Amino acid sequence: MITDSPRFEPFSPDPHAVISESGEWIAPFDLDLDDDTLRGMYRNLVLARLIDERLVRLQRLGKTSFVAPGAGHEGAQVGIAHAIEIGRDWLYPYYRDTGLVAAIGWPLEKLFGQMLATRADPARGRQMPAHPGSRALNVFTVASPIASHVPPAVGTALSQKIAGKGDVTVCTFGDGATSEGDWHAGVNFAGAQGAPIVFACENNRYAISVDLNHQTGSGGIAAKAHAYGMPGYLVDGMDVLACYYVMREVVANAREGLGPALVEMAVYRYGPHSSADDDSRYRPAEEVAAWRLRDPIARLRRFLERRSLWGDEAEEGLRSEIAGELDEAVAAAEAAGPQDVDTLFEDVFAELPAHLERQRERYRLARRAAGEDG
Amino acid sequence: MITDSPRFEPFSPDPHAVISESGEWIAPFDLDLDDDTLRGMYRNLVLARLIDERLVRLQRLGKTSFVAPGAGHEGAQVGIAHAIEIGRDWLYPYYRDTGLVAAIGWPLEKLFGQMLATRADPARGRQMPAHPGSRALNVFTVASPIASHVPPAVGTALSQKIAGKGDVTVCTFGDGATSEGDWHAGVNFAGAQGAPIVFACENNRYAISVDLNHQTGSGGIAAKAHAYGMPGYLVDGMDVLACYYVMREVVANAREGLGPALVEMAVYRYGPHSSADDDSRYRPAEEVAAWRLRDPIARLRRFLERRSLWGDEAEEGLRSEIAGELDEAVAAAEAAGPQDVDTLFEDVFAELPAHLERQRERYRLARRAAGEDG
Amino acid sequence: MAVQTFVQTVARTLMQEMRRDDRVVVLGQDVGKRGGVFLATEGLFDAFGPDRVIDTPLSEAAIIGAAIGMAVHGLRPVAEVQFSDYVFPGFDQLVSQAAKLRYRSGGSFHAPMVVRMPAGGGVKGGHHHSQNPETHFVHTPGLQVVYPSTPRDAQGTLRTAMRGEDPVVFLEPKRLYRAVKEEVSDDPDATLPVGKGVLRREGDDVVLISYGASMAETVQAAAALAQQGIEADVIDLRWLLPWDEELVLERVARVGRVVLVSEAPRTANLVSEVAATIAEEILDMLEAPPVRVTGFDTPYPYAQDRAYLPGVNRILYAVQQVLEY
Amino acid sequence: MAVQTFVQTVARTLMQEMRRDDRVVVLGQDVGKRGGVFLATEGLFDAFGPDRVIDTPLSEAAIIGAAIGMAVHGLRPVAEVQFSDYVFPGFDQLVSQAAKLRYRSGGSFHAPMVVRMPAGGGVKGGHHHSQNPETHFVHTPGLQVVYPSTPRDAQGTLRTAMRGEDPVVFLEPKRLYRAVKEEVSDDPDATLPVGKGVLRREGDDVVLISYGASMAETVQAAAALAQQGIEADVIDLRWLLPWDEELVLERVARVGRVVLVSEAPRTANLVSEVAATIAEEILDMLEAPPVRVTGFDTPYPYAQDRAYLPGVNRILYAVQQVLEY
Ligand SMILES: Cc1ncc(C[n+]2csc(CCOP(=O)(O)OP(=O)(O)O)c2C)c(N)n1
Ligand SMILES: Cc1ncc(C[n+]2csc(CCOP(=O)(O)OP(=O)(O)O)c2C)c(N)n1
Ligand SMILES: [Mg+2]
Ligand SMILES: [Mg+2]
Repeated sequence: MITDSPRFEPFSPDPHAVISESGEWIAPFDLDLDDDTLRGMYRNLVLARLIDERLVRLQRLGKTSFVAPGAGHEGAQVGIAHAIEIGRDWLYPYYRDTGLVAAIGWPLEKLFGQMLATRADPARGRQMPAHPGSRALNVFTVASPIASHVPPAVGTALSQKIAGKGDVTVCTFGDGATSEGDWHAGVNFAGAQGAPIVFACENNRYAISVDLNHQTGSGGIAAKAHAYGMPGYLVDGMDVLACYYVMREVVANAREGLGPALVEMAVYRYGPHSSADDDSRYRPAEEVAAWRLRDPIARLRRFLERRSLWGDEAEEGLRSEIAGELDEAVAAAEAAGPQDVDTLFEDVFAELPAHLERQRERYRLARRAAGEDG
Repeated sequence: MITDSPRFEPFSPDPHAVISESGEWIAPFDLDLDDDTLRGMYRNLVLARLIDERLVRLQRLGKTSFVAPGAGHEGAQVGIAHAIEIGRDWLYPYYRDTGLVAAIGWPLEKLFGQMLATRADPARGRQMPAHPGSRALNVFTVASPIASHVPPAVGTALSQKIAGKGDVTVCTFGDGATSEGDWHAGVNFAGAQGAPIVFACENNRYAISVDLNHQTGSGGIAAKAHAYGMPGYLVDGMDVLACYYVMREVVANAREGLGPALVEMAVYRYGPHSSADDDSRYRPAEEVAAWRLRDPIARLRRFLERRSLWGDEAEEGLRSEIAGELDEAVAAAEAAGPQDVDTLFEDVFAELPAHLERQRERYRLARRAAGEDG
Repeated sequence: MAVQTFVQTVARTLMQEMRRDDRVVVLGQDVGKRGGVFLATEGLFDAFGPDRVIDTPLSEAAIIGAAIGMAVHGLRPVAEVQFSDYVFPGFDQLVSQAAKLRYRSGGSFHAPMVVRMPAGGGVKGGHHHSQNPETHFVHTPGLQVVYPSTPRDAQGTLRTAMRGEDPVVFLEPKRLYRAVKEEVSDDPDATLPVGKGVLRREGDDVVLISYGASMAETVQAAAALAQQGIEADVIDLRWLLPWDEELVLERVARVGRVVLVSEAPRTANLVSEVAATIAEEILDMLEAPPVRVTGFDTPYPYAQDRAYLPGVNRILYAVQQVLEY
Repeated sequence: MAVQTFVQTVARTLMQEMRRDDRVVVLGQDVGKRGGVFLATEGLFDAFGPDRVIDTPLSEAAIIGAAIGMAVHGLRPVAEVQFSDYVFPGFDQLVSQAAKLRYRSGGSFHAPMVVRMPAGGGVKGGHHHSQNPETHFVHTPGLQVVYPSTPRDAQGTLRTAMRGEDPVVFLEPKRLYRAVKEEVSDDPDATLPVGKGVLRREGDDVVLISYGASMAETVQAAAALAQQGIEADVIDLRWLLPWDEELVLERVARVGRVVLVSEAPRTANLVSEVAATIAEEILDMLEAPPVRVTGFDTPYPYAQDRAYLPGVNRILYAVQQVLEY
């Protein structure tokens, strides 16, 4: 049962967890989620993992140029997705959050359209893969410069505060992002104004090859909340329910006007930083293997199995169902076809200014002169 | 007596002080400074105050274009000056630190030369008043963009660490500076690397008109050290001896390889932000009056008087001595004469490149054509 | 018609627009109680309170970045950067976020916002209170850039900027803040078109092109020339991106001689672009080389504050060169 | 003579200079154990350890700023910004501190340092991994700027930059990192002079001017022209600030026709400056307008990665215009 009083301590030395590695409920409060919700969370975890695997395959086939694998982050991402009001609250995710945008229901055709930069991409193929965004779902389109979305996220939260309707913003990022000046600038402004925003760090202890101890002297991320006068929570990011419950609490607090919070979710990325990376250069295989044993999907499955909510059959059904959805989505995204060359001149401003019109025209002439299409 | 064990607790709720408002020694350790040193500190406090007053007068006379009054900050600045090894350690001060550079013995003729932008300025009149710097004394020339000196200060400290000679860097700034991204970037890097640097904040609770609660949600500055894994100390900045002792301790720690620290000195600026400001627009006169009662000069004087180290006669002598020095320094600075116009093209690069030579030449021709000198 | 200085016009236009549209918010350092260090936001805090006139922490990234997120969410923020020299800690927010948002999101999001900043030298501020950073903005696709030189133009362009759908960098010539008073329009909807410059004076002997603070010296130079019987066409670009290619090419083609004035550093200055465009488009109409009079390629010096500027004498010298060619 | 790719040359030149001068340190994101995301610092960490090859936090302001403070204190830092698109969070350190330090301190302090950054498009990176920010640097007095296009030039200019006394922004054309191998010098002191460009090819019909990544297409265009019997002079500017005005004016005056190529956005591009200078200095020698072929004034698109670039066809089209004029 949810109460108004905080259930989680900020600045705890150990990460908050609500289910054990073996799948037991270990929280000092009662589970208040119905079975369908729990199965829905599980589905989202598996969906995220399978999208990830599909993307890696598409990249190897040369169909997409870049992948930022999310495997190992699903617990954090799905926990966040279930803690917000979709379509009401705002999300400012980062490039590794494919599992998050899938979990809030961003249509898979668009998701793969973005990855393949076809006409199925609502962003018209303008950005690299792994840069989702949705006006309809209030998902601010991901940008590559690390932490550059943090001050804008705070602006949206300030706007929500002014509007006074109790809407909140959730802004996610990695551990490395916390070193950027823009991260500090944004989080500090939120603290000074008591903006309704939750900063959620998916701390996988590496920024590409740079480990956490080269990133900061603070040991962890939650402690940084002290600098801004807000509570900082450390959560076991491999425990999707812990992520969900902590997020639910801080989102509720922000909604009620109690101000921002920083949540550190201890996760791990199983794969390389991206399809362009070779992580064996900087981290031991044993470390990866040890974290894989703590898999968030396996953990929730154990929890569900203990409650007889899941089994091999359900698992098989789910996986083939999702695989079918992915097949369809990829096919639809591909079928949408490539972006038109001339769209490259659009959306710079609300209206096409004369100088861009001239540049477009001249480019057409040059193409024509060279016997190219157009 | 100095011991190796820390004498001051980091993150104390109340500011550290070693002498009371009425001038009593209240520290739990023995004073270990000789009388001359104490009188020297007092002299530096008065020197700082009198320079300040002189500058305000020069500005009103139209002899300088800008003043950033330091009155109320002298305790912090003189405390810092006495805690470092001058000429060995490095200082990265900010524009309000006139009292600091005077206290480490920067020649007054140069100081006023900088203020008046005459040839007595080692920086050749290139910057606004209140931007001191000295190669000989390892004082990195002040720049106007707030906090932009913090990452360079960390670089110097890293270089000192690599050199391994136990030299340290002290970097000062105001409370407002802590909101800048560059401040965070620098302090975080220092924390990650354990660089031998002390960050000293002269917290006067205002950044021009913006008060501390609009600046940050953290209530104070020392707590921000948590974010970087370094100790943060809160000190009564109106107690010069407390500033000195805390600085001495953290400088010694940095020298020994124990890493960086953040020191918050609670001060107040009696005057407006600068000669261009009108502080009555944003703060009550009573607040200013209340802080003036806590004056660091009066406080040390009471302490000295209790020990019979000071009296009216000494005070009069000191003030007229300093006044004479200031007269001389101002006169010498003025006598040095204005900067030559053509120096405007120098010091962009080590050597004058062809394009600047052409620009200089063309400018000479234009001046000649207009019947101007040159 | 009210007679106002430049800075008063900024404050009053902000006041009017905030009354007209409650989505407008103002944010920046000292814009609240203090009314801005130049008083460009004077009176707003008392009129609209802390929700709509926000004193921010000392971080340009926070100011510009928050403005983006506000604009995305439906507000119409006007951010102030205290001096244009201090835009650089917030430059990434302008370049990586504001400028590219509409493009990179395929139009899903856009940021209708204005970033105001006092610019230019001649105020004894040294290089960190005197720079003219417009090149950095005009070279960043996705930003509109305005740099008016008179109260009337400030009124019209600021309104246009605030009512537009794109991020606009609005530069204000601080040394002209209080230099002149002029009548401004009483029409609460008086706007000026995007991308249009204006002829300040007409003449057949030479075209002078400038914008922002340097317009003052350019107009003075034209007056001095008139005394010698030389009639100059004077173009105030006013909007720097898009800039008024049509007006420039038309006038320069007619006259055949042109001097371009800007107080930003010379290399890759906006007037380099204008000169290059003139050479590319109407080479055959030129009777003399397009000569540029600019700030020097040095940081802005304190002691030689005025010497750095393209003053009247340097403009006249260039005109003489162009006429004698 | 060793045959090396561009990126190998960078790594090996760094290695040689670090051996030669123990004041040289390298810092940046992933430059240590990882050897850089492009392997431009491969081997350095093993050879020199964590004191001289420093993996930094994810902050370009920390990287560039710390390099300044190290340089001031006597080291010779080479900082890496992982992509030139990510220089903007550290841009203030470059503009406000590095560029102005010698000037503002009257020569009391200076910062001999190099900031390396892979730049340019054609790698399917979208606008945040493809930009060419050189205009921002050449417009900032106090910075030297280099953008070589071949392994040999990279070797010589990087050494010159590292041994110089000024802050240098060193741009590396990432799409050419592994595109060609060429022989580089074995002379451990092989340097190239500051501010000097180079003629890649000689011809009398038209001068092509470019630099950095676009040199590849420019040289290809020249080859295609040669097949049609048109002989192009090809200038690789290589040093962008100071740029080689002497070489450019001499060759363009001789030929009278010029096409300028740069993949940065068009408005206020470095080639705008070059074109404006040509028009200002040698107008009468021109037989056709100086035509610029540049990146478009849009953010860099992902889907039309190659279309954005000034490719061979666009260069040929411009040459045809200039020749038919
Ligand atoms: C401003 C900026 N600098 C550098 C990069 C290059 N880069 C991309 S991802 C990354 C590491 C990010 O690490 P972290 O924030 O921990 O997120 P993770 O990838 O581990 O989820 C870096 C350095 C960038 N995208 N933006
Ligand atoms: C990057 C930057 N932004 C804005 C300014 C304008 N400015 C000068 S001083 C100041 C306030 C600084 O306050 P604080 O750091 O508390 O120092 P104090 O003046 O109180 O000693 C501001 C906003 C600046 N110099 N640099
Ligand atoms: Mg990480
Ligand atoms: Mg202050």
